[in-house]
Amino acid sequence: MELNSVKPNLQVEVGGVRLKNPALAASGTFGYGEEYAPWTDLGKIGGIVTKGLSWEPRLGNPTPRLAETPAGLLNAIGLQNVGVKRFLQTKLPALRNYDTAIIVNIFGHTEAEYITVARELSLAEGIAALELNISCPNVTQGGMQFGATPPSTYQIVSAVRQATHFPLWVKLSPNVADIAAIAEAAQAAGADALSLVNTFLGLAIDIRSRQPKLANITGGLSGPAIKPLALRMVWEVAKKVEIPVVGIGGICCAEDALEYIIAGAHAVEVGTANFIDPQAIPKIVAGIETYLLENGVADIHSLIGSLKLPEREV
Amino acid sequence: MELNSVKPNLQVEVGGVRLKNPALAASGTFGYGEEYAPWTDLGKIGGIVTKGLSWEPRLGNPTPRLAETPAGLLNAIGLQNVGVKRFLQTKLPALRNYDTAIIVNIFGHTEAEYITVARELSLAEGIAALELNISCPNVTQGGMQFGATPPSTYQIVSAVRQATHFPLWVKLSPNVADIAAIAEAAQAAGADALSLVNTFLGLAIDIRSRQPKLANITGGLSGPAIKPLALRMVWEVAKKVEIPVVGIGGICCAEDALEYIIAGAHAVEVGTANFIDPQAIPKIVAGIETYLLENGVADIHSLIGSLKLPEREV
Amino acid sequence: MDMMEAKILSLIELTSSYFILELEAPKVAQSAQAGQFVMLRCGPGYDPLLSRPFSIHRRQGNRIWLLISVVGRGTELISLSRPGAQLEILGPLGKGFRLIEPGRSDPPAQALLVGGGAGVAPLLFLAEELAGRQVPLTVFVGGKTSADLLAIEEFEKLTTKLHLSTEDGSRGEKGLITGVLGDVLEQDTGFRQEIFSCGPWGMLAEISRIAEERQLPIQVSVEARMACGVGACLGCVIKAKAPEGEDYGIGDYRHACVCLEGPVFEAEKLIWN
Amino acid sequence: MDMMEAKILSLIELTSSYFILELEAPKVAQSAQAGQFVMLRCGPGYDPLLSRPFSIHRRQGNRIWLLISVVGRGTELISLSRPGAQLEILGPLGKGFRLIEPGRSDPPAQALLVGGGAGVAPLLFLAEELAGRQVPLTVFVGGKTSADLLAIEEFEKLTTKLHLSTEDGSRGEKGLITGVLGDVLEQDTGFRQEIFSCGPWGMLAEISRIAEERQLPIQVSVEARMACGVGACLGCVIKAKAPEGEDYGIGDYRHACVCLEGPVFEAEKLIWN
Ligand SMILES: Cc1cc2nc3c(=O)[nH]c(=O)nc-3n(C[C@H](O)[C@H](O)[C@H](O)COP(=O)(O)OP(=O)(O)OC[C@H]3O[C@@H](n4cnc5c(N)ncnc54)[C@H](O)[C@@H]3O)c2cc1C
Ligand SMILES: Cc1cc2nc3c(=O)[nH]c(=O)nc-3n(C[C@H](O)[C@H](O)[C@H](O)COP(=O)(O)OP(=O)(O)OC[C@H]3O[C@@H](n4cnc5c(N)ncnc54)[C@H](O)[C@@H]3O)c2cc1C
Ligand SMILES: Cc1cc2nc3c(=O)[nH]c(=O)nc-3n(C[C@H](O)[C@H](O)[C@H](O)COP(=O)(O)O)c2cc1C
Ligand SMILES: Cc1cc2nc3c(=O)[nH]c(=O)nc-3n(C[C@H](O)[C@H](O)[C@H](O)COP(=O)(O)O)c2cc1C
Ligand code: FES
Ligand code: FES
Repeated sequence: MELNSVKPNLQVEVGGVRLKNPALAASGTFGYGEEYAPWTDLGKIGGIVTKGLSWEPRLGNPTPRLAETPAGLLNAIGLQNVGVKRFLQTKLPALRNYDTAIIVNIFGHTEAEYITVARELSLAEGIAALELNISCPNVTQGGMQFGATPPSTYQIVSAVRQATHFPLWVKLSPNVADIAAIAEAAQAAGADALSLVNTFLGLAIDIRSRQPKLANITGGLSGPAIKPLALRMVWEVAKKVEIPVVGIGGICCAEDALEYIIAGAHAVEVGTANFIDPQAIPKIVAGIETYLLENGVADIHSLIGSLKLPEREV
Repeated sequence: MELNSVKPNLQVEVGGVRLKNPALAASGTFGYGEEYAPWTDLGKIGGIVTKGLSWEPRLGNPTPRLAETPAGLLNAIGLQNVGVKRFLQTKLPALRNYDTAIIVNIFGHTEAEYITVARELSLAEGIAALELNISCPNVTQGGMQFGATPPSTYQIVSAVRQATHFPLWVKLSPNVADIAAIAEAAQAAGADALSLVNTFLGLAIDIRSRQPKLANITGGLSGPAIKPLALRMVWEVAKKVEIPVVGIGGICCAEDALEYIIAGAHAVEVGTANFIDPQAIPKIVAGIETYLLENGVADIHSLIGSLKLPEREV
Repeated sequence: MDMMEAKILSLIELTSSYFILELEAPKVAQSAQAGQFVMLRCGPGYDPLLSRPFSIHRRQGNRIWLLISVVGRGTELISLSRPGAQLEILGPLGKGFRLIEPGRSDPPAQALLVGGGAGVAPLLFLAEELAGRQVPLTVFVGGKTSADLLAIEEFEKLTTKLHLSTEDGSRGEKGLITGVLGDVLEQDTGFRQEIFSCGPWGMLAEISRIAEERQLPIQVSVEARMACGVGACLGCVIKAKAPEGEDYGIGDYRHACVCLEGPVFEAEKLIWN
Repeated sequence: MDMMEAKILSLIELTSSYFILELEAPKVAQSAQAGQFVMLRCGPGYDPLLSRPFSIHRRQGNRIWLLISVVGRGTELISLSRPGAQLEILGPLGKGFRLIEPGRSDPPAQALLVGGGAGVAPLLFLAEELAGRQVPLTVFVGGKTSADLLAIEEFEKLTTKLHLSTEDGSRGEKGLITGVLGDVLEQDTGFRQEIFSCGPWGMLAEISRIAEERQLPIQVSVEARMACGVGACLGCVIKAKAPEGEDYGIGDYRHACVCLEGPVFEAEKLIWN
């Protein structure tokens, strides 16, 4: 292994956003950034995707909201958030102090709410992109149905596209049969990038009480358990679309992130792993850099989508 | 906890098959039964579902065929099997020596092949039921497409239904958006029971070679990692159909099996866990019995579908 | 302060279900306040996945002690670790107990510490801090059986006023510790009494009711299932009264993060029903 | 014989990447044959999920020894286990080496054992069995560096004919062990030579080629990724020549389970390209 002593390029551009490195914090797992400021160096993170934001503040679901599963975490937070007003007043200004890209994850119960949120945020400064959550499984009336079919995806993405000048990332649900078809619809509607995936719908039962372990009954599965499934979806989608894909699902270490990049992701978001180690993202960035150095890769772009397929025997 | 000293009833009837207990070995994870005979007491197992059988013997996929993931296993065996003729000559007679229900899992590349397999097996003795695999993700031309939509499911199940007098269990794929719709189609077409789920399509990449870890590129994910997803699907389907559901996915211990039963499964199949402990199934049966005793449940039927839903706050 | 490797210095089984873990964790030890907690990983591998929260039981120099009750897979795995090995730890986290400033009140203040089961964990740290400030202490320790009465010898070093109770009567008074507390409160001590408690939710609710009746200040350390421990996941929330003008709350309550606003709360700020 | 708890009697680090695990496993120890293997769970929890296959390195009384190379998460986790703890084990599994019956052939037979890296693991057990039968032994051990030459002292107790090689020349001859074997085979020993080998695929392929050239009988122990270890999952298959009339095979090869038909095969039955 020849060590190339020149620092490899880790910068990527994802749907109109220049990222200093390809490892971001995933929405809902990093609060509004400030929560992790005492525990990690936010300046080393490629970008922070903030907790899903709706127009009004939301209380979220009753508790319990969390249940651990083998190598996984079921959550049904129910999109508790401070609402756009307080986000702009207190959260965004605090976050702007850090040298990292700020991507604001948004959702609504109706198309009109999505549009209002996008419009209002578009007046603010310091936001690098909006990430449209059309895929959260935990709100009964919200999100889910928008991302369930290609036409409904096309509809909501077009509507928000017209409401904002910010780069628009669209976050897809894995709870579909053909994610590539949804991805193509989002692209056709003007998405600048695709984030995939959100959590997988799951259930856990407490056999003593015979009740679901979550007050919301079902929840979204995240963590290492889902990595092979999410990675397969990123690979399928990256082959089909022109716009960049941001890979999400179970990424805990540099090796995991590199799998996604090799499968075709331009960047990755790290979620549940932050809970296990607040320094997961800086460690991933360092690990990617080491890998590039050790493999003599000068620019991370040479790695994106570089998966070698075996010749099939007949 | 009051101990009821009367032995609780563990017998269930699943789609025309009387099982002495509700824990079966899942197809493809227990060979043709005989492989595990030196390592466990087959007579303690509710039933054995044999390796997926096609008309002709099949060599299966090239290697590597296995990749471990966090709490999961990706496999792409490619349905290697001995073919109907040799199954009837050597495998079935050996298996008949054990006091357990024999369910034969079958698949074909075409509807005609499914029918031929079902017809030929119907002439044999000692088979309790056929399990129709319309969901294997690892054969390019086979299985998958049959179970992908409700109409194609209806079509193949009706066709096989007419080809056999055996009870017909239909095994569903989780790689769909709405598994309950597929389940209803299978029921309408005459299925006697539904087995769910088969494996989830996944991918793993070796970052050193930048190749997929499986020669087949993608594979099917099984093991504890998928349990919350499969359990959610079993719950969704059991609510919708009249015929019994057999729960499959990540079951390793009695607690896991009980979660499925409480969610609505009449029986369960244990797959990957056999690899970790050949005695997993007898232990699960013993654990279910203990749970019933400790909770004063005289008959397992009182447990099936007994999930208590919380009253939702508004 | 960050996720750090803490070396296991000792692991002492108290009974089959409780053990004390001694860790070398200089940063935590030096900055911890009584009532704060740490998140501890159970071992390598992703199953179990999440870190587990534990109150700081004691600290001295560069070392901290945790008092751990074995209730499930995570605590069992931790109980199997090998002294000398490293465990990953994050902390100190959360808001600890507001301490009594001695001599600030008239009549002088007295601290009543009430713990149930492993709930005594943060109370020993608290008792040591208060004793250091010469605050008079009365300590109440309850449990199901005598095997659940923990840290008794340590408390005996700090106060002579120690009340014990067990549900089965195997040690101390038979019954719940809340009953014992009620009886003691009947007597007028001439002190301004302040209650500090940690234990199961039902016990805390009952003590809060007793305190409210007598208008005594009370701080409780509550538990919740946690993922992050730092306020990021919103998994650990509890219902708290919504302060006026606070638009985060909707209706008459809001969701407060136990890990960030707590685990120690003034009981009156929470919704107990 | 079933999945059983095996107690760790000792765990001895040989170098930073190899260690020897001594287990109390009466059933395995008593029925094992040289070349057979066991499946060993890495620890509690489901990550890593699968058991790992290891050849039986030695056995005595109720004990077995495994020689383990730390290459990934599973072997690392096993290396961290605590003596006194239990590990779950299944075995003995698979088909071992067909032993030489001394005195049955003329000229008399001589065994050539060729191991690379951790591939010597099953060869020590085999050497002890053959030595017990008075079969003359020549042993070849190769590795990348001197740190990869394992079990040398044990082999020295069984034979004076020990050939070593390292790729970096740090001990024994510089080069591959296959080269040394070739040289030795040039000399006529007057014995009927039979080869037994275990190591990386490339090494086995080369030795099989050498043996075929000279028409020497050769048995190899091969590796494959395994899930069940008993022939049920069909994950560990290898390409083998299809025997005539065998309808399981299609075309000119069939898939043989390494765990059930192997891990020891006669090299000529496998497809090497
Ligand atoms: C701030 C804080 C401080 C704590 N301090 C201590 C301490 O000092 N000593 C101590 O022994 N324990 C303490 N706990 C509780 C401890 O964190 C849990 O007992 C532990 O996480 C259980 O892990 P497990 O894997 O063994 O159990 P699991 O297998 O995760 O669960 C076992 C059972 O306990 C329930 N459970 C698990 N965690 C919680 C929880 N946080 N709240 C309610 N129910 C739960 C589960 O539903 C399940 O029924 C504290 C908890 C919090 C939030
Ligand atoms: C019959 C048999 C006997 C064996 N005997 C021994 C022995 O006595 N001593 C010993 O040290 N090892 C032995 N091995 C190999 C040993 O099983 C593997 O090294 C071990 O499973 C690796 O586990 P891990 O979790 O550390 O590595 P992983 O993290 O699973 O993998 C690390 C790397 O090794 C590769 N790898 C893992 N397992 C295999 C495999 N079976 N074949 C090829 N590549 C693999 C992976 O692709 C990866 O690149 C034997 C294998 C077999 C099949
Ligand atoms: C506690 C929690 C809260 C989440 N909240 C949101 C959210 O508000 N909006 C969103 O788009 N995704 C949300 N997610 C999904 C994550 O952003 C991410 O897509 C998912 O967790 C998979 O990544 P991981 O396996 O790395 O965690 C949440 C996930 C978790 C675990
Ligand atoms: C190695 C392997 C081979 C399998 N082969 C088959 C098969 O031939 N037919 C089938 O219907 N399912 C097959 N399956 C799927 C299992 O029967 C089961 O549905 C799946 O593994 C989920 O259960 P588990 O998590 O308990 O393993 C196979 C699974 C594995 C792991
Ligand atoms: S544990 Fe994550 S917010 Fe409290
Ligand atoms: S390891 Fe399962 S068949 Fe060989």
